[in-house]
Amino acid sequence: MTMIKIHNLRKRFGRADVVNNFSAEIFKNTIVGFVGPNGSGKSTVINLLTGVETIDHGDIYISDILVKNKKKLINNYSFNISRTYQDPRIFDQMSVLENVLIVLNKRKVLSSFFETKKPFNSSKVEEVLRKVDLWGKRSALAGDLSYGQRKILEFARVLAMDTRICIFDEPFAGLFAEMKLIVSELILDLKASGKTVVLIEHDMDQIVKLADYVLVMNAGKLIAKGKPSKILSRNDILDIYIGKDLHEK
Amino acid sequence: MEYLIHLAILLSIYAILGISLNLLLGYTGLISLTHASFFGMGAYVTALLLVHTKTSFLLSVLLGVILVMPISTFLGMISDQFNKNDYMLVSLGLNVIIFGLFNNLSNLTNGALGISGIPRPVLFNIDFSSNSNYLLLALVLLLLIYLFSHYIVRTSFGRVLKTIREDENVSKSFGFNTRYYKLVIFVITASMAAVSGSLYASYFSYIDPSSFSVTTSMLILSITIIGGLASLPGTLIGTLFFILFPELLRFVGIPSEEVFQLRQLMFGLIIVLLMMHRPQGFMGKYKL
Amino acid sequence: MNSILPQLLINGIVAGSIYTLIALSYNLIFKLTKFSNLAHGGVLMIGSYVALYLTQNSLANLWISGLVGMVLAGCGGFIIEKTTFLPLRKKGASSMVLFIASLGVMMIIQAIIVIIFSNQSWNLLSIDTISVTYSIFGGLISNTQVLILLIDVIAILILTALFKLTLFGKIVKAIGDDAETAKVIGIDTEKYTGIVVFIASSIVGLAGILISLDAGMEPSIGLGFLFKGIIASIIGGANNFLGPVVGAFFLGLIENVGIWKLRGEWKDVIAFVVLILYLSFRKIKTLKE
Amino acid sequence: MNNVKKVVISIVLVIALTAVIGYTIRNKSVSKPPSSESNPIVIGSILPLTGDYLSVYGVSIKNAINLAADESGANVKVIFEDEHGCTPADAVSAAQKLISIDKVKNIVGTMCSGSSLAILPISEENKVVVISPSATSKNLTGKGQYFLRTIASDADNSKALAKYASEKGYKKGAILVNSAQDSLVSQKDDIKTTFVDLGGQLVAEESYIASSNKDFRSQLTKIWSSKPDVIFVSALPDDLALILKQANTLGITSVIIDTDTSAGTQQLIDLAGKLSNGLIFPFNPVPTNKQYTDFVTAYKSKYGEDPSAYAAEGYDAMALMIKAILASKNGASDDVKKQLLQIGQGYEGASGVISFGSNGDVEKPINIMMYEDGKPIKAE
Repeated sequence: MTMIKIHNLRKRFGRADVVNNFSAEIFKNTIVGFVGPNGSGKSTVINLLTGVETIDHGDIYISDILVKNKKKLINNYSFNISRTYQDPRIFDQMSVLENVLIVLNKRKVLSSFFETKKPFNSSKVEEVLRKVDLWGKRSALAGDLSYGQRKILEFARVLAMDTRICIFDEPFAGLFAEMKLIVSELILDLKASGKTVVLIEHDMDQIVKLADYVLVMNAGKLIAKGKPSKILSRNDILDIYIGKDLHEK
Repeated sequence: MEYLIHLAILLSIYAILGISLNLLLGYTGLISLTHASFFGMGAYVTALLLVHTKTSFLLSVLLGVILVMPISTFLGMISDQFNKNDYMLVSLGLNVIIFGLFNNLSNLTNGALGISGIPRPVLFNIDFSSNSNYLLLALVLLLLIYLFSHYIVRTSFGRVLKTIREDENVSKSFGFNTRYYKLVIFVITASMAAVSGSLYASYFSYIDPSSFSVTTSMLILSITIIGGLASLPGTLIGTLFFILFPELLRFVGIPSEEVFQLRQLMFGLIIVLLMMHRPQGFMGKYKL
Repeated sequence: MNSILPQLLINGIVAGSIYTLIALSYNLIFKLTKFSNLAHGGVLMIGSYVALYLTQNSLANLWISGLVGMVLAGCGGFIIEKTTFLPLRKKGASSMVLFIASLGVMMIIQAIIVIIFSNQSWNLLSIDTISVTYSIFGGLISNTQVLILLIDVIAILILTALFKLTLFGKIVKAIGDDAETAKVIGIDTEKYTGIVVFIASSIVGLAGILISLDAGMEPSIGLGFLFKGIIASIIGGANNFLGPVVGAFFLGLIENVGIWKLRGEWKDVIAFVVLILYLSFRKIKTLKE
Repeated sequence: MNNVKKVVISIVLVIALTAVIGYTIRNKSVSKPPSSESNPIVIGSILPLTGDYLSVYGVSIKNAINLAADESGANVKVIFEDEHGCTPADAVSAAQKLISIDKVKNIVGTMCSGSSLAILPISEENKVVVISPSATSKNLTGKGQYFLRTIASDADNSKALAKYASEKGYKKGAILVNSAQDSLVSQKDDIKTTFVDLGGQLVAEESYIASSNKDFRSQLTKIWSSKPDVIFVSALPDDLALILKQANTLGITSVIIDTDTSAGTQQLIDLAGKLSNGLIFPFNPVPTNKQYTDFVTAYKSKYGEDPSAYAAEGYDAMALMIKAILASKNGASDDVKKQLLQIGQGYEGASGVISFGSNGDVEKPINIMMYEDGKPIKAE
């Protein structure tokens, strides 16, 4: 069953066709690797998917509902999507605990008005923060964390949101080895609990290890898709990625 | 002793204004210079009701709030569509416009002549004409508003406000209707300002448009920022500083008017120095 | 009943020419420093009060004291920029912190002026010099007003030439568009900002002098005129260079012609209603795209 | 977090310290002077010493008060408090401080009608005698048992001016008023109703807000388009001078009548010079009377500049206050009030002949003057 269907998507910034008629399907309960050199348009596709950018042309179906996002930002929550950003967008002048607690908040103004600090889900937050080993820093300001810790905090926030679709934009960047291990374990857990994961990453080892399926993008177009082991050994893919002369030697 | 009571009443009136603006600016990141207009609306409603009709003080305060709610909802919606810099200019504009209405609609507000003879309230057979009783009334209202604000800040509603301050788009993507949240807090803080307006009118027994001009909005802004953003006790310190300090100048021996000119010079200097070294204010937890 | 429209138009144009200088100079600084600088209103007054001091003690004739006023206003703006706003920017202060600091600077300048000159309102030309008036298409314009229009046109030409045609102008535009890349390719942005602040401050000082020549000056007027300048630069379209000029004349005309139907006490209200209407239309236009 | 606590505590300490030091200095100098004389008479004064254009007049009244105190020969101590540009809240703070800390029983002041109305509840409650040198609004009349004024309420001036205008046969009248100043607005209302009652026709009514803009040309253009015979202007001298200049550049030839007595001071002549020719205005002090000219020369010699508007009234208020206190038994307020009413009958003051009515208002002979190349002459 396809969880997300993208049909010849197009997006233009000024004169550059950052994404031109890009189509793809992402199947339910799989980990999809989304790879391609920098500036190939990966992040833009994800931004279009999560409503950060408006769609110039083309359609996106999320669990068979056509995404109509004339407004700039669709409400990801209502489409059961959560994501992280290449450069983590967390609430700097709020504590680590509050950064995660917010996603478990009541959404309606009136009900949030009567939900005081001691909500039931603080145990859920503790569980998530312990998993990513940030529980010790829970009262620290998010802005004071290191780059790696900020990445991990955003990752923890996606875990806490418990949405059907999770999109991670370079989750492994800036992490130490053992932290990478924890994150990859958690991603596998996500898949085990029925989630669909989209992973944008340059770290090929992680892609090969985690991804069931890979989409390769270059210059705004989808140039290859399939099993990671098969795809990533093809010369034409390596050419774009590591550059012709390097991998010839 | 009367003088200290008078100062305490003045402090609680401006503390209420400071706290309400802190909820708006310190917690939600909305820099609004319209606050003196809501302060004025509350004052004028109470003044007109107490002078021309027999309504009780509490009812006039309530009616002031009831009048301010729809107006602040409308103004909130207008000013909400703008980004940070335009928002501030639009809020300033709204203050100038409302000041113009206070001053020019003389058949309603008596214009520059102001409204005099506003009686002191008599509630539950306590006569509030003596300042010490009035101080109790003012402190009770300040306490209520302080606790209410303290409660708001502790709820999830308060937490959502802080996320709006930090990064509204991300907060939106989590499914929070941020426009609605901003509107609700704008109306709440406007109503608080109206309450302090009613207190002001009944205490001073005379009001005129000059006390609700843009300069008053800037005074409230300075109180909030110097006191400390996103810190309610900080606002109390800020009010203490801005209201007590000029009164202290009356005690300094030099009676010449230069001392009073120095007041504005000193305030300007303090604002600049604070922005240099402690932009979050004395006890603030949020840097602008 | 000869229609009063021509006279109102003349009054509007003269007011517009003064708003132009304020709007242009404000916009020049805003594009580089990216915050609403209230101290600019204070610098306006430095210009006019220096000129007053020189003429009052007959230290110089009108022209020289005008020039000295402009130059000192320029220095004033420059010093404020280097001692207050530059260190704040270096600390990474947000535009709101800079705005509040500029409010503080404005209060300081106003307080100093009131201590030295008191709150008395005055006019640079001793009031009883009967000014020669000419009548053009049905309205009267005094020689001081003609002088103001001339100075205004010259100032606009010089500024446009300086910022549109010269290399200096292009560099300033580059900094305005994207300060980071400008720094990357080796432009000393702070030096250029300093120069632009000096020029803009002397222009706003000139505006202060023209106000005190034409209508009258008082310490509490600086902020009011600055707001008009800010509104003019916004409604005129801040991105192109001559936008504020269009905005300024539009605002001057609306305010003065508006009095045909409304009373003068609504003047400030008109200006801000125009601002809010403009911003709302601009917002609706962007939403429609 | 602790350095924040340190900062806050140190600031609170500083504030407390200055308060204590200030308090002690103030008490030492006021209550227990070592000199053998009886305690000095303590008189409070609330005036706009800072803020906007009003402080020009506030400072000048302060000088006049000090002048009266020196000339009285009595041991008088005057405590000046600032009402920061006639804001009612500041006036009340000043009054509270004077009454409860300095234990003042007599106040010369507040300059504006609004702030006078604001301090009345406190001053009446504490039986403090208040004499205002410049609050002219008529809804102050009879409001305070201990409230007096050395300036005629402008209602009578405006009525006299309207009568003068209609007698001179001016049919079409126009109005230009500073709608941010309460006394000027009430003058405008009085002159408007009286002029229309006497058969005059009001052809234009224009206004401005003083501290925001000094360009009155468009309002004057609109007025001039209806070619009025007379323009009633309610403005203070510095705005009035600019109005005269701009009216001149617009070629306006209608007669200009200013409704405020402040037009009759040297300040206007200095500002407007020749342009003041033909300006008609109400004035109470008979310019030729000795007291006025002595006052102006004494003021000029002490302060090196001419007194601004309302200074003469301030001078008289202080002089009367001191005389009444000296005459009264140990300065009890009721007695001081009685003395004031007695002394203040036909009192030849610098601001004209003062005779207090029972309600504390003063009826002064109203002179309608006109400027003739810088000299005020009686307008016939």
